[in-house]
Amino acid sequence: MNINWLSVLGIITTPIIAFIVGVTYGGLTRRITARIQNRYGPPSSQNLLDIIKLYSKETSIQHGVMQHLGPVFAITASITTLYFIPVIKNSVVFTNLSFNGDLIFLLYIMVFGSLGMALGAGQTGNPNAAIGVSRGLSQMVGYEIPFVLSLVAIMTQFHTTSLTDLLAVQKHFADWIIFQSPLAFIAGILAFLGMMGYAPFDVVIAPAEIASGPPSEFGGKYLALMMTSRSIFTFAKLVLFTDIFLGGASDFITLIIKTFLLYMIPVLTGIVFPRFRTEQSICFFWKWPLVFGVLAILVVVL
Amino acid sequence: MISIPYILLIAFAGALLSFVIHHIAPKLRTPVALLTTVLLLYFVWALPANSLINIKIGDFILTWGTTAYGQLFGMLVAVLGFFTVLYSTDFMASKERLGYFYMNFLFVIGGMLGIVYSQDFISLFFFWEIMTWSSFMLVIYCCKDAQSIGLKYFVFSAIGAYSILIGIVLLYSSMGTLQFKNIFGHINEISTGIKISVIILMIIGFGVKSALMPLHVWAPDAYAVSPSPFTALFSGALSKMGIFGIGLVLFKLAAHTGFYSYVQYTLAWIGGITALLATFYAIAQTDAKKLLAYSSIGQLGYIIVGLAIGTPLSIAAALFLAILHAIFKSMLFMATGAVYMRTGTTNMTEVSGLIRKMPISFVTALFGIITVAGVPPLGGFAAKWMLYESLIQSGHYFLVIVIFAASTAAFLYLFRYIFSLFLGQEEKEWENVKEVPWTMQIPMILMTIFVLVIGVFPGLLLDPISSAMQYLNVKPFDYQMSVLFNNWGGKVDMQIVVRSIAAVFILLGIFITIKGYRNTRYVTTKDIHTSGEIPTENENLTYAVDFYKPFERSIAPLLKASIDKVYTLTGDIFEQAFDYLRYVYTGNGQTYAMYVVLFLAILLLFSELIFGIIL
Amino acid sequence: MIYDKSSGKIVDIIKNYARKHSLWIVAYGTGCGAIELPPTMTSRYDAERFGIRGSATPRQADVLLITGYLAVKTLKRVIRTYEQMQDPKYVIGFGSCTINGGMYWDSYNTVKALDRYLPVDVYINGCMPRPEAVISGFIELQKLIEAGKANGAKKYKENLDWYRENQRKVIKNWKMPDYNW
Amino acid sequence: MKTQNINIEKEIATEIQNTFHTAEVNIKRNKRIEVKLRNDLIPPFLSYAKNYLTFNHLAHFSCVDWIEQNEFELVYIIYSYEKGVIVLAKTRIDREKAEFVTTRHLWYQAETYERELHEMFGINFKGNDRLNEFILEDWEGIPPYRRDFDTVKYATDNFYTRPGREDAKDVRENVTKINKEEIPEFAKEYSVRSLK
Repeated sequence: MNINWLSVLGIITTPIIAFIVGVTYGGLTRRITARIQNRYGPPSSQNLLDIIKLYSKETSIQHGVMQHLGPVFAITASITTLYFIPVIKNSVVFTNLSFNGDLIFLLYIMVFGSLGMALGAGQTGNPNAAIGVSRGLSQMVGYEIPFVLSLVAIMTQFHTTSLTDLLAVQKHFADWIIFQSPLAFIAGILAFLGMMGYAPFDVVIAPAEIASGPPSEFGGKYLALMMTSRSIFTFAKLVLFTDIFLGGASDFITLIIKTFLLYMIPVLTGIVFPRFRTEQSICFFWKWPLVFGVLAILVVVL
Repeated sequence: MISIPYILLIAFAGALLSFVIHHIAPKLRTPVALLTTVLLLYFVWALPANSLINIKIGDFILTWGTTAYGQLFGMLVAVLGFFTVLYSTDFMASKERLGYFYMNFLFVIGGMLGIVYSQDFISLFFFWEIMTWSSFMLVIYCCKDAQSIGLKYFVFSAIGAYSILIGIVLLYSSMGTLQFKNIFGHINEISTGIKISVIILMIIGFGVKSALMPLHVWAPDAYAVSPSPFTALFSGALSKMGIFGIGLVLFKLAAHTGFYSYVQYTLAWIGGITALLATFYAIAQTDAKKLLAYSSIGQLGYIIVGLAIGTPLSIAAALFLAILHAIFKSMLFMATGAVYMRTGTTNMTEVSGLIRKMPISFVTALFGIITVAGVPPLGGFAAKWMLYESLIQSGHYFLVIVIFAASTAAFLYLFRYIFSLFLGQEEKEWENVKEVPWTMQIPMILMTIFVLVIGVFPGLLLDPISSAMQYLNVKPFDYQMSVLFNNWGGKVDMQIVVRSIAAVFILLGIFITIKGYRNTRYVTTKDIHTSGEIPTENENLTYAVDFYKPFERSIAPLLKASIDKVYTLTGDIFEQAFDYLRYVYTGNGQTYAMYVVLFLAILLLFSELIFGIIL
Repeated sequence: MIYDKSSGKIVDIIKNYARKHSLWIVAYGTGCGAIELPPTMTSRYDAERFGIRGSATPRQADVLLITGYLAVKTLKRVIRTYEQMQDPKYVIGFGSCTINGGMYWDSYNTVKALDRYLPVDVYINGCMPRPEAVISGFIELQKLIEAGKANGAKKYKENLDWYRENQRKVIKNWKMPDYNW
Repeated sequence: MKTQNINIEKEIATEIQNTFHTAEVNIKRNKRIEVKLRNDLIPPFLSYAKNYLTFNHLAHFSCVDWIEQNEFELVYIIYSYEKGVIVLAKTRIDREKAEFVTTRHLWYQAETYERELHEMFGINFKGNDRLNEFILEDWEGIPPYRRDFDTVKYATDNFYTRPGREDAKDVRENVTKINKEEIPEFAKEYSVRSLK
C-alpha cells in the first residue's frame, strides 16, 4: 500500500490551519465590533485565550452520553467538511479528500454537526437548550432553501456538481462565478448570513433571552471543543464560498484576503442590525433570497 | 420443492394453523407463526431465479413467476415479516385475540408475496384483495375507536381496488389477455383513450396504498391506530406494494406510450408536493406514531418522484429508498412501539428522557432518524444523493427545491421525535421504565447494523436493484461497491467518507473522554441552569408542547388547507344532492305518470332541435 | 499542582495566562451594584479589552460577581449558582454590602460578611464602586490568578463543612439538593 | 400658586362627605384628598369611589404601624384618570387581632399588596386565598415591618457581624468635626443608635 505522505500532511495540517485562522477571525471580529462601537476592544488573540482557558478548566459536567458526544459530532462535521473542500487550488497538500465528494455531499455533511449538537443539547434537559434547538432547526430550513437554489443554478450552469470542476471553470478574474452568475451569488450570500449565525439571525443563541440556548449546559472541555469546532467550521464555510463564488485561491495570502473580505459581510451586517424573531428570519429567507435564487435558475435555464 | 405455490401455501397454511392452534394450544400459536415466517424467509431466499408456474382455471391461466423486480420486494417482505413477527412475540404477549392477529398478519405477508410473484393481473388483483382485507382486519384490531378509522381505510382501499379492477377489465376487453408477458410491450396495440384510462386508473389504485397526496387521508390514522409490529410492516412493506405496482405501470405500460412524459411530469410533481406537505404536517403532530405516519407519506413521495423522473439514477434512488425506507421506518415504528409498551403512550408531550432507561431503543431510533435525514455516513445518504443528482441532471430544477425543502424540514420532526421520547428531562413518572425484552431488541439491532452497512457499501443493495431495473427495461447505471457516480462525473466515495468521519469521531471522542476523566462528573437533568432556582420534583422543565410554534406560524397558510376537509365537503355535497333527489322519487304513481307526460311533451317540443325531424 | 506558579511548568504558566486574560462573568445581578456593570462593559470603560465578558449560564462562567447586598433568599440561589460553576472559579465581592453589610448593617435579611458563605477572592470597596474601581478589582484578580493565588474554589472544597455550617445557620430551611462533588 | 384651583377637590370632598357622613374628609393640598373612615366602611367606600367617582386605579396600598395606639393604619391610594385627583383612604384596625377584608374583587393588583402586608405586618386578609410565602423565605417569628421587631438585635443574633464597625459608629460626628459643622437637633437622634 502506497501512502501519499503529502496528503497525510494536508490531512493533519488543514484542521490546525483552519483552527488558527478561524480563531483569529473570531478575535478580529470582536475587535472590529469594538472599534465600530468606539471601544478599544480585546486583543485579536482573545478567542484563542478563551479556548485555552476552557480547555484548562478542571471539572466538567455532563448529563449523559449524548451530551458527552454532542461536541464531538459537531467537530467531526466541521473537520470532515473541511476535508472535502479544496482549500488551495491545484495544491497536492491542501486538496485533501475533495475529489471524493461533491456539493450535495457537502450540504449534507454540514448538517451532521448541527444534528449531533442538537442531540447533545437535547439531553441536557435544559428547556432553554430545547428552545434554542427548535429555533435553530427552523431557521436552518429557512436559509438552506435559498442556498440550494443558488447551488442548483450554478450546478446547472456549469454542468457539474463537483467543487473541483467549479474551480477549474474559474480560471481568470472575469470567470469568477460571482460575475458569471451574480443572482446566484446574491441568493447564496444572503443564505450565508443565516448560516454564520451572526445578528440579525442569532436568535438561536440569544444570551439575554434563552441563556445562550443549545450550549447553555456545556462548559469546560465541552464548550472548548464546541468553540474549536465553530472556528474550524467558520473557516470551512468561508473557503467553500470562496471556492464556489470567488474562484478559490492558489496561495494562502489570496485565500486569507478573499475569506476575510467574505467574512466581513456577515460581521458588518451583524453589528448594525438587531435580532430577528424566528418566523421573521424564516420569512426573510423565503422572500428576497428565494426570488433571487429562482431568478438565477431561470436565467440559466432560459 | 422450493417454488412459488409452496411459499404461498406455507403462508396461508401457517395463518390458518396459527388461528386454529390458538384455540387448541395457545402456547404453540406464536412459535407456529414465527416458524412460518422463518420458513418463508428461507424459501424466498432460496427461490430459483426463473421459476414459472401456470395454473389453468377455466379459461384463465394464472401465472406465477419470479422476476428480479419481484424478488427484490419479495425478499423485503420476507425479511420484514420475520422481524415484525419476532418483534410481536413479546409486544403482543399480553393482548387478546392473538389467533386473529397472527392469522391476519400472516395473510398480509402471504398476500404481499403473492403480489410480487404474480405474472398476470388476475392473481395480482386476487392477492391485492387478500392483503387489503387482512390489513383492514388488523387496523380495526385494537379498539372501538379504530372502527371509523378502519372504515376510512376501507373506503379508500375499495376505491383503489375498484380502479385497479376497472383498469384490468378495460385491458382484458381490449386485449383479450391478462398475462403480463402478453400485455407488457404490446400496450400500443390498443387505443389511446383506453391506454390513458388504464394507466390513470392503475396509478390511482396503487397510489392509494402508497399514500399519494390526495389519496393519503387514510394513512396517518390507520398507521397510528394499528398495533406497532403491524405498523412497521404496514408502513414498511405494505405501502411498498403500491410502489411496486406504480413501478410496473410506469415502466411496463406507460413507458411505451406517447404520453409518457406527461405522466412522468404529473406524477413527479404530485410526489414532490406529497413529500413537502406531508413533512409540514408531520412537524405539527404531537403523537409519535402519527408523526412517523406523515413521515412515511413524505418518504413515499420521494420514492414516487424518483420513479417518475425515470432516469436510471433516479429509479435506482427510488428503489434504494423504497428498500431502505422499509427498514428505517420499521426501526422507528419498533422503537416507538417499545416506548409504547413500557409507558403506555406515544404522546410526545408526555413521555420524555428515556435514553438512560432504554438505550437500545434509543440507538435504534437515533440510527433511524439519521437514515431518514439522509445524513452521511448511514444508508439514507446514498438514496438522497442519487435522488438529488438525478433531479438536477434531468432538469427538474424546481422540483429539486421542493424535495430539498421537504428533506431539510424533515430534520425538524425527526429531532422532535427523538428529543421528546428519549432526550430531555428525565421525569419521575418514567423512573421505573425498563428496556424491552430481547426478542424485540434483536430485530432493532439487526436493522441498525443493516443501515450502517448499507451506508458504507451501498453496492450491496444496488446489485439486486440494478437487476430489478434490467427487468424494468431501464438502462444500467454506474456504481461500485461503495462509490456512487452521477452523470456529470461527480462521485462520492462512501468508504473514504465513512473512514474520515469515523477516524475524526473516534479520535476526538477518545480525547474528550480521557481529558479530565476523573473530574468529569455526571449530574442529573434536574441539575441545570435555572437561574439559581431549585426545581422541585414536580416542576415541569420539559419543553415539548408547541415545539415548532415559530415554524408553524410561518407555514400556517399551508397547514390550514387540509385535504380531509375537501373530502368531508364532497361527502356533504353528495349527501345533500341525494337529499334533493329524494324529492324527485316520491314513490307516488301519479307523480311518475306526470314525469312521463312531461318527458314526452319536452321531447315533442324540442325534437326538431334535438333530432332534426318532426315526430 | 495547577494553582502553584512555582511548579514552573510551562503548561501551568500558559494556563494561568489564559485564565487571567479570559474572565467570563456569570450574568447574575444580585443587588443594585449590577447597574454598574453596563457602563463597565460598554464603550465608556470597555472591560472587554481585559478579556472580561459576560456569559449567560454558570456552566460557562469563571467569575461570580456578588453585586451588592445579599439577602438570605438570594444567598440560596447564589450558592447553587456557584456550585454549578466549573473549576477554577472566582468570586468577587462587590460593594461594601458584601464586606460588612454596608448600609444594610442592621437589616434583618442581608448577610453581612460574604466570605463566611462563599470563598471570596477579591473585594471591591465602595457604595457603589465606580466602573474604574470594578476594573481595578478585576486587575487585582488577574494578578492573583497569574501568581496562582486565586484559589478560592480549592479553599471552598477543602473547607466545605465550615462553609456549609455557616450557610445552614443563615438558611433556616435547608432544602438544597446534595450534588455529587 | 397651586392652591388657586381646588374646586374639583372641593366637589369630590363634598360628595364623599354627603355619602359617608362619618367620614373625615380633608383636602390636604392640590389634587390630594384624605379620607378617614371607620374600617367597616372601607369596602363600600372603595366600591363607591371606583364605580361612581371614577377612581379606578389602585395606585398603592400600604400600612402604618401605630404601636402607641395599638393600631394599624391601612392606606389605600386611589387615583382617577378623569379627574386627576388622588384620594388616600385611611382606616385603622386592631393591631392584636390584625384582620381585614380583601379588596381583590375591586382591583386584582390588590392581591399582591395584600400578600406583602400579610408577610411584612402579619395582617390577615379574609377572602384572599393566596396569602402564602411571598418575598421572605422560611420566615419565623414577628413579621419584620412591625415596630416591635428589633431589627438590630435580629441582625446581630442571626448574622455574623464583621468586627471593625464599632469604632466607626458615628461617621457623621467625625465628618462634622472635621468640617466644623453643627449637627442639627433632629439628626442627633439618629446617630445615637448604634450597635449594641
